[in-house]
Amino acid sequence: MEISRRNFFKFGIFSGLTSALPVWAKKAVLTPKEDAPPPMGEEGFAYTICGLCPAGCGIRVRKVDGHAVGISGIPDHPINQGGLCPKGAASLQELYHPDRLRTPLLRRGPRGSGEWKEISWDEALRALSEKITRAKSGSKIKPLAALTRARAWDIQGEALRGLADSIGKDNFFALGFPKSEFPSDAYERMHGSRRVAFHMSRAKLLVSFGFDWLQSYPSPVEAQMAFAQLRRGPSRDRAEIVQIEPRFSVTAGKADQWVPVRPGTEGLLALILAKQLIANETYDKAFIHAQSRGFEAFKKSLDALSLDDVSKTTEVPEKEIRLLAVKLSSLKPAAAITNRGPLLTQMAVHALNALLGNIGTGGVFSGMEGREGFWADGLADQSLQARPPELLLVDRVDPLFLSPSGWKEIVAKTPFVATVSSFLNETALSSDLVLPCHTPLERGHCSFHVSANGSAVLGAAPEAVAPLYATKDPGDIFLALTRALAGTRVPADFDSYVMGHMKKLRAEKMFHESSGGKIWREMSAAASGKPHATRSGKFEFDALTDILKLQDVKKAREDGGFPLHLHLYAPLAFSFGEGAHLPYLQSVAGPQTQEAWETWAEMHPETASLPGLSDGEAIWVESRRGKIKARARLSRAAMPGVVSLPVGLGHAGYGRWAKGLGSNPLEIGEEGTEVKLWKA
Amino acid sequence: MKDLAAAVLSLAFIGLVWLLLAGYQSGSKKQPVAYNHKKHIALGLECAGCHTGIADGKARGGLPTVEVCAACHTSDDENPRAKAVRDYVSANKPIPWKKVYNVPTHVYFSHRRHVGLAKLDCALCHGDMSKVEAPVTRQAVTISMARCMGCHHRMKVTNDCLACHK
Amino acid sequence: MESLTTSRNGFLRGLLGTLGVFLLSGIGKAWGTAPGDAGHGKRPLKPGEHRWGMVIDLDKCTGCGSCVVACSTENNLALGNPQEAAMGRIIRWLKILPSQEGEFPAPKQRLLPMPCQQCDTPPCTKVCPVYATFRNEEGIVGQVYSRCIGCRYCLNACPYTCKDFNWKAPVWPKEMQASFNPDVSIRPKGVVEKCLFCHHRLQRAKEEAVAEGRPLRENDYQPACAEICPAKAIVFGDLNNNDSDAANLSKDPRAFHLLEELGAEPKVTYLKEGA
Amino acid sequence: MRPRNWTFYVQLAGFAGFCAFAVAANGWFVWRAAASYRLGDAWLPAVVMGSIIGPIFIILSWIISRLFFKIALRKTKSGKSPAPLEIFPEEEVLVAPIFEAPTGGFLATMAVLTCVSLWAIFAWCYQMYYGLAVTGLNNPVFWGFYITNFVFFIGISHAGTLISAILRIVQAEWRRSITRSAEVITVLVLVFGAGNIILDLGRPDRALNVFLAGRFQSPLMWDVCSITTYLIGSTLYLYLPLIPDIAILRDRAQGWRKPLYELLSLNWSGSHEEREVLEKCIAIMAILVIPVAVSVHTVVSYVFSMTVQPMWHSTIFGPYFVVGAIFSGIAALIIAMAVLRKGYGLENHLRAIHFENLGKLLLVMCCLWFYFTFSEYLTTWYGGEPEHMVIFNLKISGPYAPAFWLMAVTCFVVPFGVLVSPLGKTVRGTVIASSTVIVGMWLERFLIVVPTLIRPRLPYTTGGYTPSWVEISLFAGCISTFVMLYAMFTRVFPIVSIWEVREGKEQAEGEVVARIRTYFPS
Repeated sequence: MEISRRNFFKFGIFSGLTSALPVWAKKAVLTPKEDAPPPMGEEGFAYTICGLCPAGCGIRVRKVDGHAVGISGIPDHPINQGGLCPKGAASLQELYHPDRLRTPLLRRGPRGSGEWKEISWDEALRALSEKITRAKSGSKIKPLAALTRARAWDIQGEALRGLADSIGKDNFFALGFPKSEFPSDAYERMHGSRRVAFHMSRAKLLVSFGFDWLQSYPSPVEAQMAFAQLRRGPSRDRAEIVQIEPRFSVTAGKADQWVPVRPGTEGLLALILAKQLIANETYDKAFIHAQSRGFEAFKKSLDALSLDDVSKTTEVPEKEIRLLAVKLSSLKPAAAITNRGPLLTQMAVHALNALLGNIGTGGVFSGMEGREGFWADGLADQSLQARPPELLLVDRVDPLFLSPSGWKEIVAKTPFVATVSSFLNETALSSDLVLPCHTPLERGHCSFHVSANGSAVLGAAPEAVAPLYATKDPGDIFLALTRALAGTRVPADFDSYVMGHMKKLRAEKMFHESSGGKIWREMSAAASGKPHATRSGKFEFDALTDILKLQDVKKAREDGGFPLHLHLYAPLAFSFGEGAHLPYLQSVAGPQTQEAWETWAEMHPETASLPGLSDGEAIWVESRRGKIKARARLSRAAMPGVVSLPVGLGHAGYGRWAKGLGSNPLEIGEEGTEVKLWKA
Repeated sequence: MKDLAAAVLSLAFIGLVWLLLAGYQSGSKKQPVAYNHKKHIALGLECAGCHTGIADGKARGGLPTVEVCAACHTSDDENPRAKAVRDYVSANKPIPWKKVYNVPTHVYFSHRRHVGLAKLDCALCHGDMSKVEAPVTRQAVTISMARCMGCHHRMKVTNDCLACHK
Repeated sequence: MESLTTSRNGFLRGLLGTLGVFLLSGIGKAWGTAPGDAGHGKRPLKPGEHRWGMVIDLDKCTGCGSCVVACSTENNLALGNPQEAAMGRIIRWLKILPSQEGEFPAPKQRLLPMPCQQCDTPPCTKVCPVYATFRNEEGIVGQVYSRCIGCRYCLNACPYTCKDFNWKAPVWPKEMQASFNPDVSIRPKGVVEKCLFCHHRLQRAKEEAVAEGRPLRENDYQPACAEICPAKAIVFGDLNNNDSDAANLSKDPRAFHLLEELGAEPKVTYLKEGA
Repeated sequence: MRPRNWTFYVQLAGFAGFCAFAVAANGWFVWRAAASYRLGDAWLPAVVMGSIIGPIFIILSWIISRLFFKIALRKTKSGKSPAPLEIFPEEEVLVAPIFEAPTGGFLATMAVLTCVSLWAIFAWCYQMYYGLAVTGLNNPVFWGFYITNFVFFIGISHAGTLISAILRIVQAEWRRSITRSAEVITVLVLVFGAGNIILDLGRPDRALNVFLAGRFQSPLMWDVCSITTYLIGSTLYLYLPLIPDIAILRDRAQGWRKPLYELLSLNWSGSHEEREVLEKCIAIMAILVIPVAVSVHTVVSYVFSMTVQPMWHSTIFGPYFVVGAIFSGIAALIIAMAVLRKGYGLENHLRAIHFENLGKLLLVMCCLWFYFTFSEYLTTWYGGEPEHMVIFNLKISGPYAPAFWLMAVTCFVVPFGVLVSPLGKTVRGTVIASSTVIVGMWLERFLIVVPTLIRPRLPYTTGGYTPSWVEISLFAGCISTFVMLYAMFTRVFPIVSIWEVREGKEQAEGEVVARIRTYFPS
């Protein structure tokens, strides 16, 4: 309103002085410039798949004049039914992030110095293919190792696997975030295959062992939808949720019962619960008799465990363990879930599911069709540490951040490291060549995903927004490299490669042609049926029994000057360890601490054992491997003796909002490491 | 001593007056092509003919694109005064019209709602352009909040602040 | 905004009656209608008029924060940085409010999404000296950014502390300005801003309804938070329309309002967690 | 009739201008009431305030018309210029600061004060450019230093009018030499009170929206109106007794002072009729300005008590703030008088008895203030409402405990102790008491504004407030500019009212004796 500015000067208090101000002062000081309004040109929607995590939700991008200005879920898409998780809602910020990489970068100074030379795409690809051919002709058995993000099958992964296969064998690895993955190691040893689907909303009782599934589930939206179904699903009564975890997490807060347990001892608790079920004869005898093997050996191996030993180690009162065993057997169907933690925990929890007998058609666990995804087999860093490759190609994953202990060594020993990434993250910083790739909204999608209601879905969608900079689709990069190395067997460009693959999938009748909206097709074989693919066709306890014999389960922890236990978790905003580079996600990172924007350490006031430590003070958290800085957040609800730190912060790069913010607890240890605190 | 005070006072006064005038939306804009509304309207052209997309709210009250002019001003039209527009048409370069009516960024105004749906006559807000011969340099009728609210009040349409302030 | 029929009668009756009667009735009427709004005091809204309200089911809500991010993207909220976070100056129209009770080993926690409660007698519009904040005819508490003088009285008067203030001009990198939602203006420095129930979406819905010559349907108009909630915990609708989900759920036995005893009559209803 | 020289035209313009302003003000109230009525907003507050403040302006313009017609246009008998008014030898010390050159010390302090003021102006432009982010304010502590200073300065402004008006009505003869120094404090400090509101605004360039779109439902509007009225009223109340003194100065001044004094003295000749008119006007103003002053600080307290925030929303705030205002006002007056006494050697006029009497008033207000504070905190504590108790504990035992107990000491313990003891009779004693009271009262305002905002009702985890350099320099700037303006005033006008003291010496005894006789049965 023009009036107010002019009149202010007319009656202004020190009109003599300010009226002599030059024009710029008037403009700059008082009136923010009203820049020209954005042209309200044509407006429309683009439909695509969200690529920020393996879930594969369907997103609808609102575009005005070619800019993406709004984002929401596709209402009838089977995976997310219109909803989105915070990362999906913030994907516009990744697309228009100011610190995105725009041209290929060749390292100039020493590694990690951050001095780059901007080179053209041809130069970059030519240099890389020369390096690969020279590595191939070299003496080493493993010339190239390709590392990608653990996720469901997608076309870009397929192109990278094609490139890796054309150069050598078993040089294709995946790196995931174990805390946000299903216990696929247990599935493999007990069912013979990883392809096991879990239908959370069918459970009447859900017991989670150390798995903060509301915040770090493999498909975050599915977790939120399933929770709503469990609590207020139509035509069913309210399910009960028990959370067994060292930290009073968001899931523990929403659960009906929180069982605090010492970090790393969830598996032990599962075993003693199994023993109780067997002792009370309340396990599903039909399933054990008909569809399982090695039960008797497993039962005998449990004899060594005693209730009060386990109760002392896990710090869970005996009475509560007994009550939990009764509850497990009374509320049917009960499900026990965990994430991809230690192997013993995974198998113990899954053995519990076998005892509860809800595996198979219609049960809570069932088989799953569709293409095998790219899952980390957990051996990548050991095998590569033993024999580091000539050349390491890293595709959109940040090993130096996610598991610094193993990968720092591998990267150091690898002569040439090339990274495909949209941002300059830790791995890109210490690599020799960085190839900027499209962000998910600029990429074409063709990928398999499993939805909560058990139907597997093929998502196939064109790019939502035209690429902003001279970046390339990761699939394009890998195809170009394969073409340069392995001659002409590969199609001319990436789009025809995608079309070719779609034709092949259609030929294998993998999906119904007609079903699905614009961008997805229902898989023909729904996720159902018995998941057992073992040689005996049955559920096998043997692997678990063998491990039980080896480990002396009851050894108490020795103190050694580090009295406290470290507990790590990934808040939903930084799920899979990614997301710190988006400011809107920083705001929802710690719902309990509200606008943290830094690494906070949750603990009980007595735990701190630092005289006079007050809430909000800066502290050092130190383990045998190093120390990091954090802000103490004292809460009487926290479990004494446990220090909980969020994973996802503490980047050395990754854009202006993540760089130098907070610290990365993965550098000083993992779940259950002993730490001590002192004031900063 | 006295003249110093007088100097300071007069300086302050002049500064004040200049500031008041500087605050005005002064200055007229110079159009690249001397377009004569009167002549074209006399030929029977409608507003929406050149200002395309008004009724369905496409462009924000779009200024005519060069294709619209090209429809009539083809190369074989010799009228000397229309030479300027012919250059643009032949070069197929968009004509850089200077916008005179700028909706402020904090105001929501939809031509579709007013022209497309409410079927209001363009002259209601933009004044009777059929009498304007000279190229447009200033708003024929200055559009102000009071004017919009007055019309809304007369037409018994909502005067809720949120209707226009976004 | 039609003027007040009742207060005019009160005024006329007052004039005709004795000065005493006039003072008593006049003061009662005018001051009575005063608190809370510009427009509609206590009189029932005319049929056909909407009264937008929201129901948040805390038993379904998981505190994931999608609503916070969707609201920020939709309304071009300031990005924020660590310094602002330390000072508590980050502008989020919808915040997740954490509250914990009890101690280890059986604590209780509630994560409550906190938009503006769009009160029917808002304590904030009562105190605005320049008419910048008000309750409009459809029950949404508006905020006009071009008139607000930044005195921040409404921020102090609001018992829910759910309004925000622009302490400095928003800083937007040039690249990110491409993702601005053109329907929502960028607030300048020094003004108060608040959740308007995504009023620009109501404008669009009304325009579509008028273009198609039909009345406004139930979920033509959904704010960004209700649209994106993965657990479908946020239900939005017209409280005047009895068969809308929002109206029914707001009468659910589990329903409660925040700080009900203060008489602000918020239109955001929460459903208690639990059976 | 009077020669039509330039002073006449300027005075005519001044008179016409004020009448126009008075009419415009009434018109404005009607316009705002109509606007509110048309929008269905609360229209009665506008009518109520209009019906109070409108007539006040009419009365003020009537008084100015009396001045203009009865004094400015007084018929001079046949061209004989009136005899120049003389200044008695003992009054030389009063006019010394005006006619003699300023001493080195004075100029030094002026220089220092100017630097502080310029630094404050820089700080304000800095804040205008970068926005309020440069201050310590944040969510949820939206108000802090500026609003505390606003209440503090408005509080001090009660020194003048209330004390000098009451003493004038009560005909306490000892008021004669201190009324003007009190009234000058009021006028000058009011400017900084209202100024702090402008400092606090997020968009000061839109400050005029308050007049263009004023809405009387908001207590801030009540503030704006009552403070403006009080400013105009107390300026006039300062000017009226000043006229005879300016006339005395006019007959001796040279250089730039001569035209100024001629203009302001409304060619006062000291005749009997003129004196009668002036006495009547001053009497009316004295009666008029007291309710306005009381209303100002009540309305300032309404800004807080009208909200529902804990420890703001309480009925005691009205009188509590007025008592606090008078309390800090008297303290400010005592300090100012002590500085003037020392600076200009006015021991003969500002005598120990003045300090003693003001000390007694200060003691009364100190007890009254303690009574109000005690009853407010007792009520809050005894009631024990959770939200209130959170704020209560913040002050009594929380982070604000030191400030709270310092306030208790400086506002009650020290002043009460000093004023009750014989020390309280001396100038030094009352000055010590007053300076602690000033500090204490600033703390009291701070402890009313900030703690309530630190802990909102809902469990937000943010909330903490430390003022930044911008806020502190603007506070220092306000004080330094006030002292500078006050010193400049003493250089242009006599700080002690010459004619009132003279009148007091001549007729006071007779009048007082007559009056005393009426007290007892004849």
